Amino acid sequence: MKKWLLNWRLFSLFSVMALLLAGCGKPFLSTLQPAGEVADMQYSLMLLSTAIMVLVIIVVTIIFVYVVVRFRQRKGEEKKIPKQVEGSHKLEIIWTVIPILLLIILAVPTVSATFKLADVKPMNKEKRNKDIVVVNVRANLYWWEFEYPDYGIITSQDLVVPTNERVYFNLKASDVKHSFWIPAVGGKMDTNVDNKNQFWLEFDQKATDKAGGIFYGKCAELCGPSHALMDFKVKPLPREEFDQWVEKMKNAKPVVTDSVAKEGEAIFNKSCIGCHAVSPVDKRPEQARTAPNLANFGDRTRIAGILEHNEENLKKWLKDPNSVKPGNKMAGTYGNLTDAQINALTKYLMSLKVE
Amino acid sequence: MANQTNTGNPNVDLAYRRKKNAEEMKHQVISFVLMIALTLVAFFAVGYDQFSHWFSVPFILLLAVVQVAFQLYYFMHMSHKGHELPSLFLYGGVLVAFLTVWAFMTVVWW
Amino acid sequence: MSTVARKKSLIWDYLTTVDHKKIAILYLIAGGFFFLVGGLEALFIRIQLAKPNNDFLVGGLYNQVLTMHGTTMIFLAAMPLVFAMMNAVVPIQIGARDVAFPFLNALGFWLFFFGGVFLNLSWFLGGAPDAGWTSYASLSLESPGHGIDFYVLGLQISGFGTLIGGINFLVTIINMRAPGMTYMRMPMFTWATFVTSALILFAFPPLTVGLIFMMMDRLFGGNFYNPAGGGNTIIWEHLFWIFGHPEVYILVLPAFGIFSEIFATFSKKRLFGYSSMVFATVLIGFLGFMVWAHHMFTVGMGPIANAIFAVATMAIAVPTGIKIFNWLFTMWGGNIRFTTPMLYAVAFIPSFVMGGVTGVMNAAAAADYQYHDSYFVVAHFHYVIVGGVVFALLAGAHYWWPKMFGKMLNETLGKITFWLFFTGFHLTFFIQHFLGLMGMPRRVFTYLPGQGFETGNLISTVGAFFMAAATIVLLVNVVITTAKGQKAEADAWGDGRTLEWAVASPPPEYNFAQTPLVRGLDAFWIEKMEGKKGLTPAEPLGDIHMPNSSILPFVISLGLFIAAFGFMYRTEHSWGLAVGIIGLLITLGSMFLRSVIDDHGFHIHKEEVLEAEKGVKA
Amino acid sequence: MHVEEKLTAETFPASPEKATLEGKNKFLGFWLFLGGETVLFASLFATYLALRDKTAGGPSAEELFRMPLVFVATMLLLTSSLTSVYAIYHMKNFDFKKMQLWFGVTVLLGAGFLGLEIFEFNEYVREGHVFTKSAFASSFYTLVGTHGAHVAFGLLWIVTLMIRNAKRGLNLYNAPKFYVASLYWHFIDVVWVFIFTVVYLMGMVG
Repeated sequence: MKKWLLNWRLFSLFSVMALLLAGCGKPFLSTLQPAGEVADMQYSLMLLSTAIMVLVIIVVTIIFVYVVVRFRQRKGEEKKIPKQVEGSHKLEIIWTVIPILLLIILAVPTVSATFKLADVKPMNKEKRNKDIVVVNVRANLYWWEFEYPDYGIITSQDLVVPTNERVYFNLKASDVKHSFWIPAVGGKMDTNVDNKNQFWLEFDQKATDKAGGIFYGKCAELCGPSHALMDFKVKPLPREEFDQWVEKMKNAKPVVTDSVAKEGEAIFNKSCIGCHAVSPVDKRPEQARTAPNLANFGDRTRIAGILEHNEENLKKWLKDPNSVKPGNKMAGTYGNLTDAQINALTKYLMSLKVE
Repeated sequence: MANQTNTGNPNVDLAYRRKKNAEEMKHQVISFVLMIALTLVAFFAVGYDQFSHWFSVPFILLLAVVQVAFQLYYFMHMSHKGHELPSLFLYGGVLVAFLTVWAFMTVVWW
Repeated sequence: MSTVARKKSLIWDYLTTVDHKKIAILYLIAGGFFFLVGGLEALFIRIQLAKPNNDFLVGGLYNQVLTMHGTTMIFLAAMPLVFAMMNAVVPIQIGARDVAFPFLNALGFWLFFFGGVFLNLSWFLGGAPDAGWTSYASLSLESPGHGIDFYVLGLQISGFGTLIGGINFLVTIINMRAPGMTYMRMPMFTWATFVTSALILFAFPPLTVGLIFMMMDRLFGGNFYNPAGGGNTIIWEHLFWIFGHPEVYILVLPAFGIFSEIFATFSKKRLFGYSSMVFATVLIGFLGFMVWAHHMFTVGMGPIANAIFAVATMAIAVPTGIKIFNWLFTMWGGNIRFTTPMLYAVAFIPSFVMGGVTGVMNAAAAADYQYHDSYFVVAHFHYVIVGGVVFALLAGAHYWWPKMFGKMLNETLGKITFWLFFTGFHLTFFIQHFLGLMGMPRRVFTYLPGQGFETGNLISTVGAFFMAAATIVLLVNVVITTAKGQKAEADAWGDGRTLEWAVASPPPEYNFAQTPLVRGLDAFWIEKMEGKKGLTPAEPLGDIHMPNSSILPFVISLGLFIAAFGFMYRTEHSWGLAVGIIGLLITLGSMFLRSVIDDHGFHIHKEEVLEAEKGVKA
Repeated sequence: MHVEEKLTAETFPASPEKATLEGKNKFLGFWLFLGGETVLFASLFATYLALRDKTAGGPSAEELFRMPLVFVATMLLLTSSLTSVYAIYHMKNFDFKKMQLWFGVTVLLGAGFLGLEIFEFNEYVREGHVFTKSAFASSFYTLVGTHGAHVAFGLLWIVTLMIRNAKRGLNLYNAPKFYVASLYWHFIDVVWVFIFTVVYLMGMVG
């Protein structure tokens, strides 16, 4: 018996230590550090359910430990036959009714929160309020497109949103099913191939500052070889800065001065422009937009959504995309480029900035 | 387990049994006639333009259910003794069937 | 025909057997093998995830391993091992000589076996399925190669086997009970088998249909799930989960049944609240069909559907809670012996409660938007399936091993297995709750450094190796026991309560020389308490009717196996269609043979029975 | 007593399908199987209902369906259900010849139904309503075709039983087999009632 208890103790000690080491996760990623109205609501629901459940666990554990210690077979009692008890209606009713009560306590806020989180009426009004920000999210094999239908601009990989207000999303996928998840800011919703899902999120300014200005977004539905690498980043900005950003995006055009970058532009226009647009105002239908919009590539936080944003990584990505993201759709579409060409392309791409 | 075979009571009144069978057969013919009638009504209800489909769809579904009840209880003898478990499991299946159809008609909307 | 004259080679004997005890052994071996395969796949997964940016298994290959791990563990390991226990025990527990349909019993096994082999051959024939065990339609339709075809056809074949097995057990339990074995005297494991079989009966047809649709879409140009042709990918998700949720109970109810037997036996007490246990089992089975959409909260069904399914899901916690407390109170006041099976049973309670409560947390739809498809869910269902089902299978294997093979597994090694497995299990999966909450999605082949996932994943991987070590000890134990194990008594643990402990270990071909008369719950215990050695017979000693063995179940299944290859390669090889048709003809032909050749079985004569019984007593 | 023992009208039990343990098992097992089949067809129906408007530019149900043809097919199948009841009636009266005769009529009617269905499908295909055309087409052919496959299997089954037992007459070994075959045949009819209602009639209503 001693061994048994020791084992338990060691084990719980170990897990507590592990938790301390890990903390509650990173502020830019963890659901345990909620950074907006939605995540807050979900976090309190988590806490409520955890509290109820821990209560259940404690009750069970107390009875369990008592029973296992008290009623174990002792030396010399091997032949003892205990009383054959049939059951007890009183006890059975108790442990039927109490769980029902506990569940009702949990069910009421659950239902209410479920309806609150599904409230997308403001975005679907006939004439929707000009101030409401709506983003069309389109998930593609390993990259994300964010279209702002009210402003006529498109960006990819880095989602820019205003803080401290509800932002509404239309969600869809263009190839296979993905799922749109910004853990710190709120729960996920699937992007289906055959319908449009809608939900809203709110990005808290203080939490944004704490997280270093950027939240991590993830694809949460197995979508192929690079599912694990289908990350995106979220840059929440105060409302004025967001409005400024929108204005800049509306008027952005690639401005190339450097001669190497000019060379890169030529290569780009030959090999890449068929898929990638370099202006945020892309009027083509979405089926034609088969690759990320690169208008603000120079401002991005990551190469291919995952690598640190520097020229070296960009060269690596351009040279052999499959080594970075297996199974991506860019590999093999533009032939072999020499190092010089890649160099030039890199210069050009890094010069694409709106800010 | 053949030795558990029960040949039935040899003293059984054969004539009585035959009469009962014949009587049952009569019921079955009647239910057949009704089934044909119900089918005709269903086809006419659909052919007749005056009915809105808010009426005719539930109506023909009702006719189908009645017809199936005839099949089950008369043709397949579910009204007889010894069909408690078959009924239980058939209705179990019907319950799951109903849930499935209901779900597909309400939750799958796109 | 006498038993002696029918002795053929061991292999032929097992290929043609229709004896439920031998079929149980076949299920145990095949299921055990696939359990090792699935476990190896799990190890590969954990090795890859041990550190960030690892390159042990990258991208598509990782997805294949992940898919096969889930599919193998559910369909090819857990289900057949559950069937092994049912086959070994249930007919004897109800006092029957055999199952209702011995031939179909064998057919069920061979269908499962060939389906499993077919699925696993994908590794050698161009790659395994890679869309997850749930194989969601948009991804599985896009998946190149034949991986998903192997999944679809393999599961279809083994699914038929399971369905047949389910019907067989239902009829067996309804029609074959010994005199006096009323429904409310059936052992809990038999009850669990009964409800499980009913779930199989109603849950597998939707899977069959879903798989047919996917086969049509992938191989015959159908449009069920193809939005371009008007199809709808969500239909697959619904069909899959209408099957998939009951499937969880198909696995876990037998686990509850096994533990109920073990708790009663080693507490030396009758099961506390037997009737409420039966009620809870039936209720869980019933509710199991109402909650499937809780796997789809984030699909976009809308708040009304989400709310309904959330509340329905929470309701299941009530009957499950009843069971937990009944088990605790079965031990209360008992005289608990900590044998290996009992260790698993005792450890199951806190482990399963953990899995159960996180299930309730998942049921809270709004919060589930955070848990869904994250490692939190991975942790949850491993707590339920490993902490519930695998513990039960290990417990059951130790508990009934003497009954199945006539030898006791070594208790010391058994306890070592338990402690390794128990420690490894919690080490692996507890931390995963937190990984999920910290934002780690499920089914990722890697993660980047700096997101806080390193420590948790490393701990998890270490835990997995503990479980692997446990499995190795178990295998050693099996080998040692087989070579020189201690011979088991009929009542191998000395505290047996149900009928299977009244017959020899292993039981004779005909189980009971005389069908017993059952006089109450825990029939054997009642007789023992009255000082009797054996059971009260319900019939005089006589000739015993036995079913003939047959190779046809094997051939029928083989035909489908061949046909599956043919239809899969239909478009790219000219021989494809022909082979497909030949395969179907083999199957239909053997079904035809089965139909036209009369099979009346044979009799074991009274004298032979007497002879055999004397041998046991001596 | 042996199951193959020759029986007379006097010794033949009232419920021959359930007189032996094998018979009882077969009887119950088959009913359970029908419970599962109910769910199988429900899944097919549910999918059809979800997809029936998704014609992807192909012909719609209303343009396609030939009601007179469906009506005749329905009558054939309904009648065959009655004839198989007759067959079982004669089985219970231990009249093997008449049982065979009525099963023969059942088979003919069933074959007629199957022929009409094949003709119907053929017509639809000629009008461009092919399996690969749309989700509607796929779900239509799979639902109605699965039923058709059941009819074909039922025909093969009953014919096999009739031929196999032609010489030896009725006994307690084959009585349960005939009985469950007729149950199967009725179940096919039950499914058809829903098919003509849900697929055809509701297809005409829209």
